[in-house]
Amino acid sequence: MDLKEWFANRKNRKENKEVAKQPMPDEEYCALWTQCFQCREYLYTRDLRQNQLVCPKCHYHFRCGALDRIEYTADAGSFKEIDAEMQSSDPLNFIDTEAYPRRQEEASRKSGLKEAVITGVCTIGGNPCAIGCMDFGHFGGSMGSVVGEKVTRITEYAKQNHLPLIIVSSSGGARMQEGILSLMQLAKTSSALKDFSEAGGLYISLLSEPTFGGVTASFAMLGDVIIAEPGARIGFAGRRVIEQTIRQKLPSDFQTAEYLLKHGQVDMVVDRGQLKDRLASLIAFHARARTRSRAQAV
Amino acid sequence: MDLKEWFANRKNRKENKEVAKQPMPDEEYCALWTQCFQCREYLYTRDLRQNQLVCPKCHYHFRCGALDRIEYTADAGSFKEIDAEMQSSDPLNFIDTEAYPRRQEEASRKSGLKEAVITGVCTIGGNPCAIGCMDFGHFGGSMGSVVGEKVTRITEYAKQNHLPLIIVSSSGGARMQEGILSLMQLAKTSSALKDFSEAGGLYISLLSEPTFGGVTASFAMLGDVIIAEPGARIGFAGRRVIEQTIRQKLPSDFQTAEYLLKHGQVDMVVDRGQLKDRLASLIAFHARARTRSRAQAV
Amino acid sequence: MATGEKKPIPLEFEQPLAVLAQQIEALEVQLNDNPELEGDLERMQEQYRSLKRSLYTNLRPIDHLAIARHQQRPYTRDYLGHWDPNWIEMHGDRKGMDDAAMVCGLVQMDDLQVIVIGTQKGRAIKEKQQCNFGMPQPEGYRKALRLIKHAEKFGLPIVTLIDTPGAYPGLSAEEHNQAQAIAENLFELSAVTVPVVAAVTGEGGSGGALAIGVANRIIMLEHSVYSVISPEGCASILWRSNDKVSDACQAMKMTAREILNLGVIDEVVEEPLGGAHHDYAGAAANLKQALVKHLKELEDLGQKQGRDAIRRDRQNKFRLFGAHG
Amino acid sequence: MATGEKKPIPLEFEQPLAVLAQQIEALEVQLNDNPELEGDLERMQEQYRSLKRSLYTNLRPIDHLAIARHQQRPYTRDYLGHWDPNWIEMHGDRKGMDDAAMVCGLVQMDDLQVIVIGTQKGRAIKEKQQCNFGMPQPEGYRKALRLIKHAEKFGLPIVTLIDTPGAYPGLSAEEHNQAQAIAENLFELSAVTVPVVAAVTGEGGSGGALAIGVANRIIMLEHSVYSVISPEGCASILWRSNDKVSDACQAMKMTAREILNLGVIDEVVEEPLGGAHHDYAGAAANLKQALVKHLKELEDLGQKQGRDAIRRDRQNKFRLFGAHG
Ligand SMILES: [Zn+2]
Ligand SMILES: [Zn+2]
Repeated sequence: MDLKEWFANRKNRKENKEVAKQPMPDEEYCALWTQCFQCREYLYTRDLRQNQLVCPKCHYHFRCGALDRIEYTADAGSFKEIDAEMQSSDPLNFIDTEAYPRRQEEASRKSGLKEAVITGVCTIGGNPCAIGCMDFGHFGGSMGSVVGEKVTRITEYAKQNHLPLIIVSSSGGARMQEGILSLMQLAKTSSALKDFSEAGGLYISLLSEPTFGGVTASFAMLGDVIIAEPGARIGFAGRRVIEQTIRQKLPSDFQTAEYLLKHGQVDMVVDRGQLKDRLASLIAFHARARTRSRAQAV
Repeated sequence: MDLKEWFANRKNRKENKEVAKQPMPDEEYCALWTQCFQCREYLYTRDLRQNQLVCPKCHYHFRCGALDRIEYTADAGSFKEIDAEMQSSDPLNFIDTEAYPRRQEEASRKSGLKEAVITGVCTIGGNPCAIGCMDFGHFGGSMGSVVGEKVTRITEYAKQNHLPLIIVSSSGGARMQEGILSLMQLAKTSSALKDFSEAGGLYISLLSEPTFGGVTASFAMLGDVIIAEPGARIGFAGRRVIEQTIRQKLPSDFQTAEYLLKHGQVDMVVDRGQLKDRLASLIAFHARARTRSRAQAV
Repeated sequence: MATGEKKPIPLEFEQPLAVLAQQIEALEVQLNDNPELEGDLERMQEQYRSLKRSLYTNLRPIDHLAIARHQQRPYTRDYLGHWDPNWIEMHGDRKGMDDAAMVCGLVQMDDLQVIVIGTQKGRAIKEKQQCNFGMPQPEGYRKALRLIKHAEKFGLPIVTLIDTPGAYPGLSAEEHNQAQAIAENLFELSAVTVPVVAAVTGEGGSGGALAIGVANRIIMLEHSVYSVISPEGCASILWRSNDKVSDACQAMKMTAREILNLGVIDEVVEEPLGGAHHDYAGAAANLKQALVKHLKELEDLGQKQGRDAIRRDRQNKFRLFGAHG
Repeated sequence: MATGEKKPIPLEFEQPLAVLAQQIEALEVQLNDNPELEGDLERMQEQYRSLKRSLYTNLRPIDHLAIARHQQRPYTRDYLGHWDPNWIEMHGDRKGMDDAAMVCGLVQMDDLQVIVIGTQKGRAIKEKQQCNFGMPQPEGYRKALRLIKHAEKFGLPIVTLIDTPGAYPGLSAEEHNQAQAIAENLFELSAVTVPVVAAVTGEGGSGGALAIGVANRIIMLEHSVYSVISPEGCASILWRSNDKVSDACQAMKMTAREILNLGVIDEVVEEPLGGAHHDYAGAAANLKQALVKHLKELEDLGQKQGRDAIRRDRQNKFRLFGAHG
């Protein structure tokens, strides 16, 4: 939710001080070479991308955009986007130091996306499913009306078409510029997921770096199966807000995927390299069970 | 579950050391005078009984047997017992230092009861209900097959007759002498309560001094509303077992009704003097709601 | 003029009014000895009333915020005491904690039996701390969920009272999965088949407020606010300045009237002049009247179209929230 | 003779056998140089086999207890590894803890997709401590309940593996309402409409075992035990002596065969000679065969009479437990 904080934290984050001799550039990978955020190694960008944006040296999982995620997760060529054209309006006529529509344009220019989530259908290891992938690179992955609407629609689509649903979260939280309407998206998406769940649908939630605020406090935490990516930071409140509130230092691994696993909040932490197979296994397992149990439904 | 322990604990229990000048007799109230277990005052037994076995000086709630409980709780003359004659058999031919049937006879002679629970129907403040009252004075309130069966039957009776159900627990746990069959009573009673609950029945569980082991770990903790009596000790494992396991001292109010309230385990702690009114209010509240909502049931 | 439990402490923007009130008081003291001052007194009282009216009809968003956060503002326990002195409190999540920041009870409202679930900020210092200043922990939301399920089982309508800066941001709150606790309440509350009416009585702070706010009808007290993030948080992120709280209040459209205009809530409930803390009984009566009206309408809906219609009504309402092209 | 992962450590009552085994080993070493010893060796081996058979057909209850508690006895993770090397573990209660003493996973057993829920004692010292020596905390039972609900939602049969001294008796366990956690599992597990088969693989200790033991079919490994209280606890309470553990074992009728005779369980599953720790693969195969057989019978029941018949079957089974006049 607190984007500024997120950026502040990112700078302070567990830097490998011994290796860190070079000044640190932004995490965005540049044209040819990318410096690893964790081990500070310079990596050939093409190799890094072929390794699904996981550092081959130290295993650091780089942030993964929606299009990259679909490429790494869906069977090649199987993805078909839904609601591709949906765009935000400006219901509050919101202006801070700049008007909201201008900020939206900027966000799109930077990300190449219309909104912070891409939804559609695809197959994973041959298993058809509905999928939504958030992109932190667009407006900090914040959830306004469009993100809420697209997540709701893909959930409804999955329900109508008896498809398993996968949502990959990556978000700073709700989008302030749409005020109370952003907040209502938490309830809208959760309500759609309730209907989906009652219809027996399988929902796998993948939490990726970073997932905070309103997204965590709604659809991201409602998976029948919740998977987190290694090292991803996931939480409700931001680290700084908590430190200010409780006036004590937090554990260094606080709000990491591994910390969440230890505290019973996620089912498993899965390496990006194994993710596709794991998703395929989970979907197939539940689909086979469904076929068997259908025979005895009353 | 651990009766020996219970007796051991009772001796060590928060004695009011300053007042305790007299040697402490057993807690059983004798013919004319009864010494308060907490403030050590000698009380005229008739007065104590008129005050529902609550010390008029220090408010200590004496252990309350099943018949006394019914007298204090049910409308006068309204109680009709069910399954009054049911008695244990000896499925294991259990012998320790004495045979189980002999122990049963002893228990009945001491308590004047056939088993550690009395069940039946009554009205409370004019509200009809099914009720079961355990008696710690009979075989330490232990749950064997008969206690399990009677609790199950009164639950089924309440379901069939659309009555609210009240169970007053007071038990050291499962009865060892019936071995695995005693353990199975935890599941039997819980299963009956599940059916009762699905049928929309209201179950109020009253936890009284003491409630431990298998009774706590089954029907006692399954109330829609859970009430505890002041000062009553309630838990799963006994205090001594826990101290031996974790090798640290426990808080002095550990496993008291008030401690459970603080830890979110009971809805309320209610003085015995207010109990009847509170039960009547709770039953009437839910009954009125049911009448209203019936009109719109689909 | 009826008052709350104690003499209302004036807010900053009320200073002119407070000054005038002091002058009137001084004049009243002199009145016994100088009956000729009665005319002056009446003029000043008229002046006071007119200033007060004008002050409260031209409030800025940040003024509403100040009233919503007023330390004497009535809290959940105050309303419950006025509505039903015999209400029965239900404690605990059954799993280790009784969060004082979330109050739940069985309450008689006119002829309706209702489950009330409300946040509680705490009044005295110690109580404030116990209540985390009205910020519930995951255990508080789970206690609420327990009572939500109780309501569903017994067909009891649910009233929620919202006055919270938000869910508690703490170490154990994160460890115990604050996000999941909120999400699960959204999930479950969306689908109960009993009427749910939510009232924002003070601050409606973000997901921590919404967690008990998924209702068929949402109403707000006149001076209450409801927002996706605190105005302080918004100002610090978007303006990178703590001085821009007033701008943030304005930009976010967080007052009751603005949110009514956005179509998110169903009614703005009038407060006693000066705010609810000037007259607890009056505020409680207004709020109760509005709640009971909505509850009865929803009960009618259930009687005519069945309990599932109540659920659909709520889900349809939230389905429509959002603005997109 | 197949073995477990490591050479089995002999129990006290196995000492004569161990002595004989050592002599055989010594003889084997000499065999190369002295081929004439072959006859002796064969005689001793025959003696060994016959002693072993007689030893294991005349076990006292306390001997079964010793085998059931053997430090090399296969645990839930061992069985899962043998049944489905690709089983997927599901962690956590979603509310703050992942109790290592309770293992849950999605497991393929032959052509069946199954949810397995089992206690885990831990093997190395550190793991033992993490697992509280197989004593789950309330959070462990709540994790199990989460997976029970998952199974119910997706129509997945449930297999439970029970090997626990009991629920953990600790401060935080009581604070987090151990009793309620167990009771809620009994309540919910009694009513799921998917097949549930429980196997006692080691110690079935009291309510902490039953909390995942409310099943349509209950089976026990040959040397496992199941009791309402630990024999040590029973001896100390009834005999007021720690020397009477063997008497307590005998009096409580806690061995698999005795409990079968009491009508509480449905089958005793044979273990490899000497106990499951002599042959993990063999024990896993026997257990799986029995489990799958029961699961398929229950699946048949569901196909013929509907899922509710599976629930009724389980509830009827438990309804009949008890003996009274
Ligand atoms: Zn690296
Ligand atoms: Zn006294």
